[in-house]
Amino acid sequence: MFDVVLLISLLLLTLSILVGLYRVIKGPSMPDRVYALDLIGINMIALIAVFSIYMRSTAYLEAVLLLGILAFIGTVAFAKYIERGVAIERNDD
Amino acid sequence: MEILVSILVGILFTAGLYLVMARSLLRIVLGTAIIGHGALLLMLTTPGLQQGEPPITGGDAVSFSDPLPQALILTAIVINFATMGFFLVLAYRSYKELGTDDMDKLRGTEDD
Amino acid sequence: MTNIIILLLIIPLITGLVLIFFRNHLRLQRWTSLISLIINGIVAVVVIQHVHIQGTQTLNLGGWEPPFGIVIVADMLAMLLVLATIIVAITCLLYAFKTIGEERERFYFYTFFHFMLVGVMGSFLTGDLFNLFVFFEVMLLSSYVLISLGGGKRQLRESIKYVLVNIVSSMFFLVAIGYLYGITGTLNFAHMSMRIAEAGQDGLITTVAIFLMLVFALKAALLMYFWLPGPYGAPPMAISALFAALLTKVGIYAIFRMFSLVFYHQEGMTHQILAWLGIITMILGAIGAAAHWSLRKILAYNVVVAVGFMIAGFAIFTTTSMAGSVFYIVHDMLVKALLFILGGIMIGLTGTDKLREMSGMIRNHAALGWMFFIAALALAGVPPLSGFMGKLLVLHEAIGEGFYVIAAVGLITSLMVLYSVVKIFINGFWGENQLSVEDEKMSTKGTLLPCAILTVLVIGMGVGAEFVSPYIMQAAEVMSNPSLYIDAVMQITE
Amino acid sequence: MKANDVILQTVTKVVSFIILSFAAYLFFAGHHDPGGGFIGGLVTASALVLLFLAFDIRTISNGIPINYRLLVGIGLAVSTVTAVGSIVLGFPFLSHTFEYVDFPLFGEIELATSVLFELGVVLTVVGGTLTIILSISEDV
Amino acid sequence: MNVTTIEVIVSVLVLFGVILALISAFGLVRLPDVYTRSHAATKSATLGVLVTLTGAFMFFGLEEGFFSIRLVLGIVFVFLTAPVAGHLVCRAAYRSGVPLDKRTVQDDLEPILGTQEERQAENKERHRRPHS
Repeated sequence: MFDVVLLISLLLLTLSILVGLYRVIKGPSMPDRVYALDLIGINMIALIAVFSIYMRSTAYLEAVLLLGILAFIGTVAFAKYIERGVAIERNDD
Repeated sequence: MEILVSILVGILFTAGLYLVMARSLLRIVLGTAIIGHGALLLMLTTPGLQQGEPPITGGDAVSFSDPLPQALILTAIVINFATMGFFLVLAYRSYKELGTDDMDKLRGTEDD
Repeated sequence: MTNIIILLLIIPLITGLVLIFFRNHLRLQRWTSLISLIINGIVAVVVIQHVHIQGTQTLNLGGWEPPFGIVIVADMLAMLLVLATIIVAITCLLYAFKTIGEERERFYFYTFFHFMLVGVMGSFLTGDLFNLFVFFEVMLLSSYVLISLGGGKRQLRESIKYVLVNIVSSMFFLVAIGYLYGITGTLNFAHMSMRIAEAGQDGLITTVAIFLMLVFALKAALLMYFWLPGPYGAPPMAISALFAALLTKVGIYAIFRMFSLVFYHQEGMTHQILAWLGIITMILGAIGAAAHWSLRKILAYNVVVAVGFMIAGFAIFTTTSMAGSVFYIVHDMLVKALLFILGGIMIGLTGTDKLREMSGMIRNHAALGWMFFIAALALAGVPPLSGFMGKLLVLHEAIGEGFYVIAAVGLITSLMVLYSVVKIFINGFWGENQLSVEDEKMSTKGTLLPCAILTVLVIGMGVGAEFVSPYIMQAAEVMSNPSLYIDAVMQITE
Repeated sequence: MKANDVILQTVTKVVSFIILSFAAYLFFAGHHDPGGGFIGGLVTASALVLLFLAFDIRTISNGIPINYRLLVGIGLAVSTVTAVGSIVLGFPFLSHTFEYVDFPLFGEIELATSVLFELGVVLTVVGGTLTIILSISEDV
Repeated sequence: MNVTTIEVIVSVLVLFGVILALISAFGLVRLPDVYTRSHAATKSATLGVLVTLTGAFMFFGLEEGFFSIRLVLGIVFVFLTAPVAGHLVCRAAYRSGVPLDKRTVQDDLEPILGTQEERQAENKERHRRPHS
C-alpha cells in the first residue's frame, strides 16, 4: 500500500514536471520560462526525495541539496541577466 | 529497461547532431554537450543496467552493480567538462574577435 | 627498473607544472624545457635498450595486477615512437625559441607543449583502451590550446573547426569503448585480445572494430582528412610542425595496436577495408599536394599521403610489411617535422606562403635550400635516405603478397609527392633572387640548428639502416605475434 | 535607477556557508561514499559563483584575492607530488596508503594519502571553473 | 511507533506535498500573466517540496534511525532560497517590461519605474551596453 502511494506520487510529480515543460516551451516571455525551469528543478528535488523513500536508500540524498544549489544559482543568473543584461557585474566605478 | 534507455540515447544523439549542424556557434557548442551526454549514457547502458547495491557502501548485499562503468563515466565527465569549458571560451572569444557566430560567415577564404 | 617507464610521462608533466609558476621568466622557461626534454630522451634510450634485451616491460600503476588495474606497457613499437616524439619535440622547441613570440611564451606555451607530450607519449605507452582515450584527450586539450593560442582571426576560425571535429570524434570513441566493454567485459588490450580469441571474433565484434577504425581514421586523417589542411595551416609553423609530426601518428599507432593485437581474426574484412582506405587516402592526398600552390597546403596534404601509405603497408599484414610501416612512421615523424620547419623558415623569410611569389632564395640561403632538397628526396624515398627502407619493405611485400594496387599506387603517389615538393624547391630556391637580405622578414639565425639535427638524423637513419633495423624488426615481431605482448602484460611465464 | 540587491546579498551570505560546508562534506565522503574531489570542487566553485552573482567581480576579488589560473597549477602540482611520492618511496606510481589513527576527541579516524591527491583535484577544479566563468564574463 | 503508523504519516505528508506541487504546476499554466504565475511557482511549489522533504526526513529518521543532516540542510536551503529566486525573477520581469494582464486594476510601481514601454526601451538599452 505504502509503495503504491509512493508510485502515485512519483507519477504526479512527473506529470507536474511535464506541465512545467509546457510553460518552458510556450513562454511567452523570458521570466515565464525561468519560473517554469525553477519549478521543474524544485519538483525534481521532491522526485528524488520520494524516489529515495521508494528505494529505501539514503544514497540519493546528496542530490537533493545539489539540485537545490544548481536550481537557485541558475535562477539567480537568469534573473540578473534579464534585468541587467549581464549576469556577473564588474563594478568598475 | 535497456531498450528504453537506448531509445533515449538515440534521441540525444539525434538532437545533438541536429544542433551541431546548425549555423549558430552557440548551438554547436550545446549540440556537442548533448552528444556527450548521449555517449556517457550509452556507456552506462551497454554493459547492462544492473540491479544491486552500490559496490562500495553496501556491506552485506547479495548482488553488486559493476563499478567500472561508473568510474569510466566519471572520468569521461571530467574530460567532457574540461573540453566543453574550453570550447565555450573559444566560441565566446571568436564571437568577440570575429563579430559573428554564424558558421557560414566563418568559412573564410584562402587569402586572409 | 619498472618505475623508470613512468618517468617518461612524469618528467614532462612536472616540467609543464613547474613552468606555470615561472610565467614571466622566459629564459628560465626555455632552458628548463630543453633540459627536461634531453633528460627524457636519455631515459627513453635507456628503456629502449632494456626492452631490446629483455623484451616488453610493463608497470602496474598503484600495484594493481592487470586486468584490474591501469597498466603501462613499453614494447618496442611504443618506445620507438616515444623516442621519435622526443627528438621531434626537441627540434620543434629549438625552432620555437626563435619564432614563437614572447606573447605566446608568456601565455603558457611551454606548459601546454609539455602537456601535449604527456598525452602523446601516454597514448603510445598505455595498455588499456580507456586510458588511451584519456591520454588522447590530454593531448587534444593541449593541442586545442596550442592551436588557438594568441590567435588572430584566421587562427580562431580554423581552431573552431579543429576543436569541433575532434570533440565529435572523441564522443564516438566513447561510444565505441562502451560497446567494446559491453561485449568483452574488459578494457585491457591484452585481456580483450584473450577474450576475443577465446570466444571468436563474430560479426558484432567486427562491426565494433570497424566503428573504432572510423574513429581512429578521423583522428589520423585517414580518408577523413577534410579537416586537416585548414587547421594545420593556421597556427605558427613551430606548432604546425609538432602537430604534423605527432598528432596523426597517434591515431595511426592506435590503429596499429588495435588491429594487430585485438582484432586480428577477421583479416579478410577489417584489413581489406584498411588497405582500401589507405589507397584512397594516398591518391586523394597526392592529388591535393600536386594541385595546390600554397606552401602550407602542400605540406599539409603530404601528411595525408604518408598516413595512407603507412596504413596500406600495415594492412598487408605480414611481419616484413609491418616492419616497413614502422620504419616509415619513424621516418615520417622526423621528415615531416623537418619539412614543416623548413617551410616555416621560408614563409618567415618571404612573408608569404604562395609559391608563385617567392624565388631565388638559394643565393642567400644555400644551406636552407640543400636541406630542403634532402628532405624532399627522403620524403619521396630516394635510396640512401631514410624513406627508402620503409617504402622498399612495403612495396616488396605488396608485390609478394599480391597487393598490386598498393604497390602501384604507392609508386605513383611517391612520384606525385616528389613533384609537389620539388615544385616548392624550384619555385622557392631557383630563379631570380627577388629578396635582398635587408628585405627579409626574419633572420635564419638559430633556426637552422634544428633543421641540421633533423637532416643528420634523416640521412643517418637511411645510411645506418643496418643499425636501426633490429629494433624495427623487434617492434614488427611483437605486432605480428600478439602472444608476446599478452604474455608480457598478463605476466604469463612458460 | 540603480537596482539594489539587498535581499539576494543577505541570503547569499547565509547560503554560501551552507554550500561550502556541503562541499567539505562531499570532499571527505569521497573515500567510501558518493562524493570526492571533483564534485567537492564543483560545489565549492558554485558557492564562489553565487558570491560573484550576488555581489560583483571587484568586491569579491578584493575579499578573496586568489589568482585562479595559479590555483590550477597549484592543484595539479599537489596531485602530481602525491602520485610521484610513491615512486620516491619505492612503491609503484600512484600507490596510496592509509592508516587508522586515534584522535583524542573524534575517536578513530582513517587518514589516507589519496585525500591529498583529492585536495589537488579540488584546487584544480575550482581554479579551472572560475577561470572559465570569469574569462567569459570579464572582458565584455 | 510501529511501522505502519510511520508509513501512514509519511504517505500523508508525501501525497500532500505532491498534490501541492501538481496544483502549482497547473497554476503556472492556467494563470494569466507572469506576476500571478509567480505565486504558483514559488509559494505553493516551495511548500510542496518542503512537506515532501519532511516526509522523507521522518521516514529515514523514524523507520531506519538515520538522522540525515543532508536532508535538514536541503530543507533549510530550499526554504531560504526559493522565495529569493521568486523575488528576483519577478523583479526582473517588471523591470524588463513584461506586460501585466489586461484585467489588472492597479499598478503602484508605474509612477516610480515608468510605463511599460519606457521600461522595455530601457531594458533593451541595458542589454545593448551591458557595462554602462
